[in-house]
Amino acid sequence: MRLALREALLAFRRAPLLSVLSVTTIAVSLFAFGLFGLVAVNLRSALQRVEERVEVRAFLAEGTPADAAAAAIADILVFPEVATAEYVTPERALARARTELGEFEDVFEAGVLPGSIELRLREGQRAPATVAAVARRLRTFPFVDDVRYGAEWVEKLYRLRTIATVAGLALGAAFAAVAVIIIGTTIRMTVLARAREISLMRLVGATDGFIRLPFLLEGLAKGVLGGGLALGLLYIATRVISAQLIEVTFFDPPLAAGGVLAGALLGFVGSAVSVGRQLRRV
Amino acid sequence: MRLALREALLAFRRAPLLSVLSVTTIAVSLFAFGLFGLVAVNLRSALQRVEERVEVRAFLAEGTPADAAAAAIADILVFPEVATAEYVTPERALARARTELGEFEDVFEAGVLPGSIELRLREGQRAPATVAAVARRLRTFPFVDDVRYGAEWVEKLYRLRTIATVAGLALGAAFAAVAVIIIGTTIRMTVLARAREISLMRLVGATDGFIRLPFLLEGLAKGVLGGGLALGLLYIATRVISAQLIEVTFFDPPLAAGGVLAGALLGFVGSAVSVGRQLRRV
Amino acid sequence: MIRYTSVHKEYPRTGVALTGVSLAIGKGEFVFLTGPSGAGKSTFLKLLFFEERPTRGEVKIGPVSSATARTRDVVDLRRRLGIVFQDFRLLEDRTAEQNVAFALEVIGTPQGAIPARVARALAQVGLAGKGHALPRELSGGEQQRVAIARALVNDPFVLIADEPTGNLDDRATRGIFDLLRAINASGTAVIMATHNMELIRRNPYRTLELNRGQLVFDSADTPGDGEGT
Amino acid sequence: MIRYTSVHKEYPRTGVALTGVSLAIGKGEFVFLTGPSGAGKSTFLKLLFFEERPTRGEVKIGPVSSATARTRDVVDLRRRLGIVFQDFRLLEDRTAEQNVAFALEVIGTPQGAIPARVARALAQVGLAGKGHALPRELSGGEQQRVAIARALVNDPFVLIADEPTGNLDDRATRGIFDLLRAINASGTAVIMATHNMELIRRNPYRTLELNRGQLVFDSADTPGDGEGT
Ligand SMILES: Nc1ncnc2c1ncn2[C@@H]1O[C@H](COP(=O)(O)OP(=O)(O)OP(=O)(O)O)[C@@H](O)[C@H]1O
Ligand SMILES: Nc1ncnc2c1ncn2[C@@H]1O[C@H](COP(=O)(O)OP(=O)(O)OP(=O)(O)O)[C@@H](O)[C@H]1O
Ligand SMILES: [Mg+2]
Ligand SMILES: [Mg+2]
Repeated sequence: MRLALREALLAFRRAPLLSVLSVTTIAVSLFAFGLFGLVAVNLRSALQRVEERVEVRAFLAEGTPADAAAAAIADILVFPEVATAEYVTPERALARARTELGEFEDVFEAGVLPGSIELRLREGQRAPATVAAVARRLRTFPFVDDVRYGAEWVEKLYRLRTIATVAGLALGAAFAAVAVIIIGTTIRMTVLARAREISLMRLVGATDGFIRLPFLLEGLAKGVLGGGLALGLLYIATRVISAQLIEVTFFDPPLAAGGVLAGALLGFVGSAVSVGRQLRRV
Repeated sequence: MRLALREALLAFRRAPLLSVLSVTTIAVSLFAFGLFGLVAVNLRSALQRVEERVEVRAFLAEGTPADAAAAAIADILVFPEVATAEYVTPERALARARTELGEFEDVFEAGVLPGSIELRLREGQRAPATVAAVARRLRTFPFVDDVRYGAEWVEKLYRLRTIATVAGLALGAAFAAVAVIIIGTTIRMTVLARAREISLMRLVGATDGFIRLPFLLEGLAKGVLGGGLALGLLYIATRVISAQLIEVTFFDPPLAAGGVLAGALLGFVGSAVSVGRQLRRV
Repeated sequence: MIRYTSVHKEYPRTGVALTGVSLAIGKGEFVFLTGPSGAGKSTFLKLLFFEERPTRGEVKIGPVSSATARTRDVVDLRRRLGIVFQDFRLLEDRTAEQNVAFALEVIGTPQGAIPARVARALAQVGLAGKGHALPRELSGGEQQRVAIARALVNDPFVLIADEPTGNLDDRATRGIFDLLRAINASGTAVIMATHNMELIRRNPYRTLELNRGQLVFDSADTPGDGEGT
Repeated sequence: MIRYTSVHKEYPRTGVALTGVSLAIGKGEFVFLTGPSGAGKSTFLKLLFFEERPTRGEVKIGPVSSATARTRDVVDLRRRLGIVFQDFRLLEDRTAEQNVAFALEVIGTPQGAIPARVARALAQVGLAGKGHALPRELSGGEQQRVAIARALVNDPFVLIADEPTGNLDDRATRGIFDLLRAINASGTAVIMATHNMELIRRNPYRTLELNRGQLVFDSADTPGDGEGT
């Protein structure tokens, strides 16, 4: 075991080019993979934030008394899909419109906005069909004039999310495959570069396990290094992007550790598969 | 020369792993570089489109007659910065507000919107300072009540563009450097893998040029292959993104050809530099 | 202890290298193997340490038979053999010392015991001062002696030497040969392929001669000439 | 034609390999170079084809001097030499034929002329049937003969052979030696390092002996013994 470790370390010294290349390719692959991961993580949280704003607004008939609205809210809060329901008085509606549509503020002097009840739906209850069902039920209240919920917008949001997930998974898988291929290739080259040594080991009585172990350790070490490097690069990338463009979040620690672990696994499994196959040829 | 060509082709057959690795790394490098290129190209055209919409709006005092507005427009069109100027009647303003702010359409029944003159600025005259200067001049017109131009927005736009350009260039340069390093490394490995052959060539009387030529041709061929592969991948990527997410444009043919040429150059120069240095060591 | 039974070896592209070879070699015997270039000497030896397997027939060494040996058996066998390859097979990126130590490390010799044994083996072949040189910094004969030292260092029960003195002068050849004799005297069987007829003439050991893959002479079958089994 | 003047060669890690060697070799001469393992024979020969340069002193071959030679001069010189390396230096991924053809291709021989010359050279060393075998598919002696064929194929004006018969049996050695003599008879100088004292004794050519880097014997300096310059 001590010898295997020394051999694995020697491999770095004896073939620094191959080692640097392996680590670099693992790092680049995981970096690319990680970039998509970051996009996915950030898109997901952004979507979640946007999704939380999916709301249904029931406009009340002019002159609906505040206590009727309050009673309606109590009824609405019983709906299983509804998270919050809030009464917006005509005055607050006007004030809000003014700040939101500043450019046209003069316009609102004269007009009067209707009061409304604003609902937020629970998480997982924001699919287009659910929202439409809630809207239909709201319309049955006698003093509800109209219900608005931006049906199209909700649908678009969902479609975007689906596409992003699928694209992310597909691209991620593709990059992971490339990473595995490159790792396999570099290990194949290491084996070929040491073919003489390996055949000599066999001839002086080394067991297969003894021959394989340094390669596995080497693969593991390269994977950890490559994973760490990729993580570092990703961290720098998020810092730069956060500072210069838009605030993005980094992987949380368990996910980051998982990334390095993935690198280690990639290196180890890539080595194991490739070494087994290559050793048979030497 | 025929021999050198044969040798270069042989190199692919004799060390398929190294060759595939070289081509792949060139392709990956150029692909990454190309991705940023695509982002840059598309960002640039998107910014241009958005920039064209930078407009200055001068609200006219209530009751300003249409012909006074027309006279003002004639004056304004003389400004060197101004591309177009258009009179928006109070009626059109109201109609537009209704379609744009559909949700609040009822509000506008009662109100009256002011008429306005809308200017578009010429390309290259949309920098924040220029826009502010135009606005100042507009305010001197007697019947102009107020001038709006979203100063912050214009500034943000410019900042974004600067950041995108700088980030694109920096990341592009970094990736190009990585590509050159990887190419240099793979060629170094090819030279090392053929060290015996090279030293034997020397001993049987081969000239340096004779020894170098196959490496240069090999580098060139790998560069062209890598460049072509990267271009193909980028094309597929744009197709997929266009079909699934947002419409993006691909490089125009001269730029695409330039990309392959860049790959060829990268392979050739990488080989030339690396071979020269490595051959001295063998 | 070693038995070849109707051994036939055919290589895919170059054809028959050995055919109809049957013989037995006893424990602790010293055997010369000779014959013209391409006769099959190296092939004969490679069958002994299972670098090649016979196309037909059986090679048996100790309890290990070419007909039944599994990987594990071959590994165990090789650990107890010493092999000098005709082309040396030194690792180019390791010093003479490291090349010799390699043979001990691979079979799990305790680290502490290695340096002394390596130094002794190098001294035995007359290379005490060259331990730190890389193969390319050694003369042809010096490389050959490193290969011999590596074969000796694990105290093998059979020493297989393929042309171990081809790059040595007469005096060094005598030195190495005396060493092989001493090793043989301590109970190790030695099987040595050689073109050095002088050596064979002067030393009354059993001699096998191959020609075009056939065993054409075995001094053990010729009473009065050589020691025999 | 060849002149060594007070040649001294010291390697960085192993020390002095040649010292104070001065001698001259004439056009078309046949010279044996002998001496114990590590004496400096290969180093002596490497200086001749400029694989190594002397630490002090001068080696001159034809018009090319180690003191002044530029890369271009060395290239031109090597094209007219034939070299048999002690370790063969065959390319492992090329057949015997391709290895021999390589020497012709490198110096720009017209493609059409190559196959016939390669076939002739392989036939001369007795390997007519082995042209398509890779080095690892050849026996040690066969590999050595491929190396010899490669050295002959370009009709050199000096043939440098470092231990060219170390892996050959007596009959093959005689065959190769006859070939070298025939080549020498046609005007090519031959300088051959060898441990085969029998060969030296039987053939009355000039003999140089090295020991610990020094030229301890030159038959040309001993009237009546050998041919001399
Ligand atoms: N690995 C191999 N693959 C194919 N053919 C081989 C292989 N090894 C040897 N041969 C062929 O088998 C024949 C016998 O080779 P071998 O090496 O056994 O001869 P040898 O007696 O050791 O000769 P030498 O004295 O020249 O070393 C040769 O003709 C050679 O071409
Ligand atoms: N490239 C080198 N670097 C360092 N030392 C070397 C190198 N080549 C040879 N030597 C040393 O120089 C000495 C002479 O070596 P050389 O190869 O000339 O001997 P030789 O006479 O050819 O011996 P042999 O008969 O064993 O081939 C040796 O002790 C060797 O260690
Ligand atoms: Mg042999
Ligand atoms: Mg030598």
